[in-house]
Amino acid sequence: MRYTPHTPAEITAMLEAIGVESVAALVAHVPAELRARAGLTTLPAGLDERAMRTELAELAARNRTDAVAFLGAGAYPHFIPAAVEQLAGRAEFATAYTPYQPEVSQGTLQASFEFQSAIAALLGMEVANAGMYDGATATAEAVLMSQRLKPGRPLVLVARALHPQYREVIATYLEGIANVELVEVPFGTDGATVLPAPDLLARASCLVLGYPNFFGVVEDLTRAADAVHAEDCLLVSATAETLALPLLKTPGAAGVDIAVAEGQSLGLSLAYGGPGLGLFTSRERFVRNLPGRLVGETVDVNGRRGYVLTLATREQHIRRERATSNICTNQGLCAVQVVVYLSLLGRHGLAAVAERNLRGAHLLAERLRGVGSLRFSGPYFNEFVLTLPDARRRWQHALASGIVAGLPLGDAYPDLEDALLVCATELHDEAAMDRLVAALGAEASAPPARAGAR
Amino acid sequence: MRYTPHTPAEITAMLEAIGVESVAALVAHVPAELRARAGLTTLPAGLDERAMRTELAELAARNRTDAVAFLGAGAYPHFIPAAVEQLAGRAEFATAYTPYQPEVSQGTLQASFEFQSAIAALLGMEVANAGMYDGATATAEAVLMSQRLKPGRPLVLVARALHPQYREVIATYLEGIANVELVEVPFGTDGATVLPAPDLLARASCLVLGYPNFFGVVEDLTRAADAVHAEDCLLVSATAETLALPLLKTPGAAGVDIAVAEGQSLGLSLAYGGPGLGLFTSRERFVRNLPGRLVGETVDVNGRRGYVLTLATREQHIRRERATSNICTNQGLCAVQVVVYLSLLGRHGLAAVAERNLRGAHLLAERLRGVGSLRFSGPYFNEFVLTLPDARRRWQHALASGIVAGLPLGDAYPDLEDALLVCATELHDEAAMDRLVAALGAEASAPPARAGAR
Amino acid sequence: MTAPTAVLRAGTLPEPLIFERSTPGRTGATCDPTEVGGPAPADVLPAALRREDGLAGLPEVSELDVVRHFTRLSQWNLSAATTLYPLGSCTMKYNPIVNEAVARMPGFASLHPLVPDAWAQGTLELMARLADFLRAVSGLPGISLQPAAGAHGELTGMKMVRAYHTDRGNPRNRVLIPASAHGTNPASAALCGYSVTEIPANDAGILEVETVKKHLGDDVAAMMITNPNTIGVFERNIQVIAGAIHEAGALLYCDGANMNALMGVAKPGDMGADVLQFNLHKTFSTPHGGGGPGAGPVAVSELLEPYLPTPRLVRDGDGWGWSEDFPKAIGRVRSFHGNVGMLVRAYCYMRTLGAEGLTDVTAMAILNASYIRARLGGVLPLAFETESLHECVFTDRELEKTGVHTLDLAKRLLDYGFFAPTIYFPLVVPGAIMIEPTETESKQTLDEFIAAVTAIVAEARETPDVVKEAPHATFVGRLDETRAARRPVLRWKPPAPAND
Amino acid sequence: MTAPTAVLRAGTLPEPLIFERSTPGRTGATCDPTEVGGPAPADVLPAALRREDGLAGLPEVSELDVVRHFTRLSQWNLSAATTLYPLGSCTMKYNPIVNEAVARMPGFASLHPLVPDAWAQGTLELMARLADFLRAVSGLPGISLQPAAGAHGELTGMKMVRAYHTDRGNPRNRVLIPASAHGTNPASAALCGYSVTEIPANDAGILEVETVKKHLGDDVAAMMITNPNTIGVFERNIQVIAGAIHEAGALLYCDGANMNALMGVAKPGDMGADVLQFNLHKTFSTPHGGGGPGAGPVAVSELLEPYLPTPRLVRDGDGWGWSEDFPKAIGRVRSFHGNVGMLVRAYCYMRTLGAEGLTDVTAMAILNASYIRARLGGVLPLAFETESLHECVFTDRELEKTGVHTLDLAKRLLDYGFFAPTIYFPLVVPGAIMIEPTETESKQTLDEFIAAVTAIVAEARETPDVVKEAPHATFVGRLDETRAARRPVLRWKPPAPAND
Ligand SMILES: Cc1ncc(COP(=O)(O)O)c(C=O)c1O
Ligand SMILES: Cc1ncc(COP(=O)(O)O)c(C=O)c1O
Repeated sequence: MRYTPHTPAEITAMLEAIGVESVAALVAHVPAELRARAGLTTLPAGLDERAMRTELAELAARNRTDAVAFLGAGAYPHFIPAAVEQLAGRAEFATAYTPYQPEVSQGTLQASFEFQSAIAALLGMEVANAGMYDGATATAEAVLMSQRLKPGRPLVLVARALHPQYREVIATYLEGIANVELVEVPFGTDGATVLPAPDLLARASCLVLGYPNFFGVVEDLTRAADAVHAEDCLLVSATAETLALPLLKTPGAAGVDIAVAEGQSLGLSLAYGGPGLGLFTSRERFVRNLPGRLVGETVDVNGRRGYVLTLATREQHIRRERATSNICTNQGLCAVQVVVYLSLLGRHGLAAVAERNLRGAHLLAERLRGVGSLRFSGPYFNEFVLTLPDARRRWQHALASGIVAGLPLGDAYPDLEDALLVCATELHDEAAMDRLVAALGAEASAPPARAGAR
Repeated sequence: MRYTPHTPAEITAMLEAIGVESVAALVAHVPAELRARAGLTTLPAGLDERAMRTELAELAARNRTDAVAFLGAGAYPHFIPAAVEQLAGRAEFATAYTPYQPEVSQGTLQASFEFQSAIAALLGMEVANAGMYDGATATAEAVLMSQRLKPGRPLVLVARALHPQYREVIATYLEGIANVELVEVPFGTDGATVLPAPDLLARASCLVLGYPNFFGVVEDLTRAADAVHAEDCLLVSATAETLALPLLKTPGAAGVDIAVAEGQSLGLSLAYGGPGLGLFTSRERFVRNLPGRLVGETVDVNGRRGYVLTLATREQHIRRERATSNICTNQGLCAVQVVVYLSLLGRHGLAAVAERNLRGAHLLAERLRGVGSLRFSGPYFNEFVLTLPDARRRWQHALASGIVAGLPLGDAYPDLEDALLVCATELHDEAAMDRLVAALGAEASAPPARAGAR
Repeated sequence: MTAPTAVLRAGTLPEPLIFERSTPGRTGATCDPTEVGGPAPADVLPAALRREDGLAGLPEVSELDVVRHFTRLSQWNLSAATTLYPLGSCTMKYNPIVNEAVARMPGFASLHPLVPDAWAQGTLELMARLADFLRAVSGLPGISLQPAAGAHGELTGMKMVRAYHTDRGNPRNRVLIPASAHGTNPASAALCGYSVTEIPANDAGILEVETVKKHLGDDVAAMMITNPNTIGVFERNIQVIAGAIHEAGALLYCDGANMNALMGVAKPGDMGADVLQFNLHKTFSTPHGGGGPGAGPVAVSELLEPYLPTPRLVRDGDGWGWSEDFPKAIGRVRSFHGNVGMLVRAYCYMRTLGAEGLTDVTAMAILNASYIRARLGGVLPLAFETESLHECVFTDRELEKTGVHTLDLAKRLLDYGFFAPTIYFPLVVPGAIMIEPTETESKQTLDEFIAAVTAIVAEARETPDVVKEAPHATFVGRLDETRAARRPVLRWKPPAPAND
Repeated sequence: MTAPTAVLRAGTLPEPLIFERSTPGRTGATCDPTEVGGPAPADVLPAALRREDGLAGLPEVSELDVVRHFTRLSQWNLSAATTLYPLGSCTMKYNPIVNEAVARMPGFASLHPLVPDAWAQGTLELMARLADFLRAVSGLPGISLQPAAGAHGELTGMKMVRAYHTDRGNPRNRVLIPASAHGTNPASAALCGYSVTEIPANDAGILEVETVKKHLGDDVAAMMITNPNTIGVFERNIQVIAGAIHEAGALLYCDGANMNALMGVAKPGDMGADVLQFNLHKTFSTPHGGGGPGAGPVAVSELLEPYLPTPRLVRDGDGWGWSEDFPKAIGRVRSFHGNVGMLVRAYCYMRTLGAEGLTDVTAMAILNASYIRARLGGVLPLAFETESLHECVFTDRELEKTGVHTLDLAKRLLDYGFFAPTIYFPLVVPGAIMIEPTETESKQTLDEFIAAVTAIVAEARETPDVVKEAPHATFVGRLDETRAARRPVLRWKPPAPAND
């Protein structure tokens, strides 16, 4: 068999050592009715490696990854230098598990410690954990952590301009948690969140803002932090496009209490939305309330520096139903990959790539001016909301010429039915932009039709 | 700069330590006229990684690797399991050099020793070296070695059915070597080489046969060895399709003195013909006459087994103009890749893949029977010569439908103008065969036109 | 310069933190930000929103620095690709290299999750087929591929349990969980607002029907059972227990982390399971990645299908599409559609092995564990004598008498070149040593491992200090975990603080 | 079981030969030979031509066995990806990972060499552009990309020299080669039927015009000069020497292995070179692969263009094609068109760096070597005080007095985690220590290396045995090379002989 090594002679020898007649005898104690029905009858026969690759290549070819998509909205196409996957993918990183034996896991542990350090620096926060599933679950965990830190408060305030999927996940996670009400906070004409009134804040454990928010708009976290802290509430920021942070005031500098983010932009491929990586940071004094794994520095018996999993008493395998989270397997290798990316680009490369994004998106917005208009006046990074008459049909029209002209917002925001969320990164050159402008603009003179295909 | 790490401050500090004012001062002693003309003015400006990949992807796309080619003729398309390149490509193998310091090169050295062992076993020969550039140069070196072993002999006999490129390389290598004449030995109607008369053999240092030969035909090496040895001449076999050997009597068992081969079939990609790998094996008593590197077993100061480069007194860095060859850098990583492939398929997998090749090629020959006929009656492995009227034009016609119907033989063998050398490996399934038959056969009923496009 | 033996130990190269390799101004990969037009950041971002620290605290290194750094670090890990990694309950089997190559094909890796469904038919078809495979293995009809790991699948499953009961008027408030369960079980139940009642097993390590019945009541929402349980023993009363649970109006949650023991042997659906999570990174061989990413799809009975997370994959003409049209759904448990890259790998694995291969996986996993159990049975006492399947659990009950504990034995195994078994879990076994060899290990490797454990037990009697002071031959010696927890140092800090 | 410290040394796992892992009947990857119809081998191959040993002596292992085996082995190497590898004359610079990825793209990697030219235009265009780049760097108009390595390029070049002279009626019979030349130079000349006259340099390590003139004559076919020479010194008389050579009707062969020192500094064409080989695996960063594959393109002056190997790449309409139509050509020096996979990598490298980047490469290579030279100048005596470029050569003249030789210093450097410099080459320097750091090394790394050499020289005085018995910290200790040569064991042999 493909991955099972024993020869018949070895199996016989092993059965003899065990003292049974056959492999079947080893499962004879499983109830016979169960065994009788256990055949994997609906599974196909196996394939050798060549045939399997042929089949998978055929499936891959059914996906259209050749075309130009101006899609962000929580998953961002960025260039990944070849060294990133090559290094993170080394077998010793990829096929180890949670470093329960630190003496033979220093590779994973030091890389995780470096990851925590780099993420804390990137977000300007005091501590970072070793990673969560994704940005959305990290945000939900931040809300749960806020609830632990402010246990009496009956409200959780979430910006309507936060990524809709993040809001949905928060809702799923809060369901069944007694006495918490989720309140949505509206946005203004600049696309930024209108800060809630003090009385609302006073009853809330936290306010959650996107940074940049779903519309690409950069919220003023400093103002928000002042307002929120005045009512002893916590400010949570959630960043989906983490590559914006090299240019933006850090959550830490703005006074955010818990800053979470999606790490996909930092060297992880899109892969149809996963695996990504949840980044989770907070103030140092909250550390014993953090969810997820933490790696800490220590020394060995000879005084040599080394790294271990630490503060595990927060975690499920020790604390069980009183743990800060149920998370066990996290996204370890993605964290290694992210720290490789952050190292390779480094301080200066990150700033350069971020600037390239900002320049390109603003150039595109400029070029689209004849086709539509910017819906919001707030500052943005590499993503913006374009309103144009008959948006849905025009979007369909562009699609027919192989261009995804951003994300139509009408499904998630019925009040933005005429709007597209458009993203341009360093992968979008001017030629691609011209194609988008042409595809959306081609119809600009045609009479707008009602009821475009959805 | 992309791969040079120094910051301006570091450069200043280093110049200070050196005691010069500028980097330019370090080359001031190079004649000024040379420096003045040294600018790389015709080179383009550099590109960042993203732009470079875009350009190279565009170039790669200009190659047609999607279509079906029934091409062998010295380079064979075979399936390479993913583990092969992954393991051989590990940075520690790929970025080391010739293991001059064996204590920190045991990875390369043990793998090379295993390579030598596996190649010797595969060819049934007593010793193998660590590899040559390719099958053609290995063949030329085998001829030179024969000349060293039989110094008086004025002739080198080379089968006309040996790969034409191998013959050309022998000719190039022999040019300027005093008093040696190259004599071509014809083939018979079975496609096998007609053994030269004893008086010719008696004046020759060696007879070189392809195994299988260029027409895919399996020569009878045992008979050849008997005839050759009767005249104290040496028999050299040269195998281009080494994946045939799991099914064929080994050169060693047949009595061959020096057996060389091309290793590309054993896990190396086609890469437009290189890098491949020359395999070089011989009788043990010739070992001090071998060209190329040899790895041998030894022990360290603690009696622990280890491996080193050995018998280096044959080589250019010690023996200089009296070395057995001028080879220095060989194809080390290809040898590692080949031994990974041989290990992964192993005794049984190799036999299975070889059998799959033989079956497929014979099936194809069968299906082509209506379209043309086999030119030669000798046994073959995965390649055969098909004759058909108006071969060149039919081949062009197939090409237009995206099929390379083998290699037209007329250029190399004017007497085989009506013949195609057709190869089918495990990568050619029955659907591909049907396409070939259809493409070549479509015209079978049409009246043959004269003077097809070449 | 430091004495070299401290610098370099037998070929293992030292390496500082990446930050300690930094030089101000040095950079690896970069790009020209002005290669397109467009305004500078300062022209469009108000000063109050701009970053001011110049990214201090991030590395400033060359590409070669990065390559050397992470290549060296990688060599400090033991891993399944380098040695036996017999972590019980974790199923550290061989992770086929080809699956990595497939997952990295641009057709899969570069697909944006929000492209129109018509542009993603390859991935959607793969997901649909994978769901079918998981149906076949679990015997349950409803599948969601969304959860990111086992615990996330548990959370998803228990959210569905809650939704089911809520739908029937009362979410109930208790969940029964065996004492031997993995910590994620109670933690997941608690995250869903349930309190946990711990259920003891009998002396044979098996759940008794009567014990379960005693704790059942109309306040019980579900029981979470791992089968085979964490001592590797098949819960042979599972069907009767399932009946009792259902009779009480509760649901049976099966923790599917141990599916490696069940393919071709028994299906959770047949046992009476209502909901189950898979750990694709265990049973279906996606690499563990030093702690993830994994994938934790859930399978449910018809009863729970309406509650599956949205969006759900539905037929759309000849192809597939996403639908939110399930009013009773618990909603999303994460962004987008799951750890799709891992789903691709798991699909490759299942497709390669097929029905016969997967059945063989289980048979050989059980054979290997049984062989270790038989051969080590005389060396260490088993936690339970009951027949076990894919893993076996020993205790340090006897070993202790030499002063050597489970932890010491684990550390000493590292000297022999093996990763250690899972230790001190399950909690019900004092000094547990939980060994899961998996089916991909050869007899030779098992024999070497058995010889190592045997040698260490002998050492414990003869030279116990050698064991208690282990490991001796690893890159670092035993690490001080207490110090790490007492004075947590959780990050490197730039010499000059970055943000104030 | 063996004592663990011998088994596992600081994280480095032991591993037997792959053959010693075999079990009869075990197999890794395989395929179903009957998936197509067609006859069995025995039906079509006569018995006398069939293999009879069942491939005895080849491995019988599982895929996991193979993965663990080669992963472990790889960790026993030091390499440029893990540490400074300052092998003089070998230019062990950083090998960019992205170039590996490009070379493995199916469009390049899966192209058969005999497809019609129209189907290979991407590769042909790349080869044509690479040839242009090499023209720009060398200042010579004719290029062949066929040779597989430096020595193969030398052979090719000298064959052209011979063809040139033969064409003029007399191949001549001597080649002048400096005593400091690499061994491949005389070996290549000899392979072309030439005898070699060794030319000494002056006390400054430089060739004198008069010395060369003394040896020139109408029997001299060529002189082979490495510039900068193997002590890293630029042959400042090169133009005058070239004139003298040409005056004698001979040709100037330039060994281009040291082009890393010349980009933006001087072009061989301007020096008077008629023919030169490049070592792409040195100057242009294709990975050395533990000894190859490399690539050794040749560049020639107009005089030699007619003799370039065939086939040659020629314009064909808008594209490129192969032509054999060069009657004076020396013919082929290998099959197909060269180590094309390596040409792809070299192209990527040159395209990435461009004119400015390649000029910087040379400048920084010289800076790094000069820095080492300056800093170690007080620690070890230089072989020559003459200004040098990209490498520097020391001697063990002083060190010897402590009983420590170059070999010992080299072995001791391994303990400090560095590969050793090239030693005992060039032969003209007693106990040569030839250091080429390359431009990709950081100042930190150079400082660490300088500190290590300094520490070892101090050890040689204080505790010479520590140095003489080195290495101490490597996976194996100093190996017995004499034994290996005296009783050669060149292969593992199956217990039962395979072929008789
Ligand atoms: C029995 C059992 N259940 C659940 C889990 C949790 O799975 P995950 O780590 O994927 O979240 C584990 C993982 O270790 C386990 O062993
Ligand atoms: C100066 C010099 N010339 C020629 C060569 C031979 O090149 P290759 O090893 O590529 O055959 C070398 C290689 O070490 C060299 O250093």
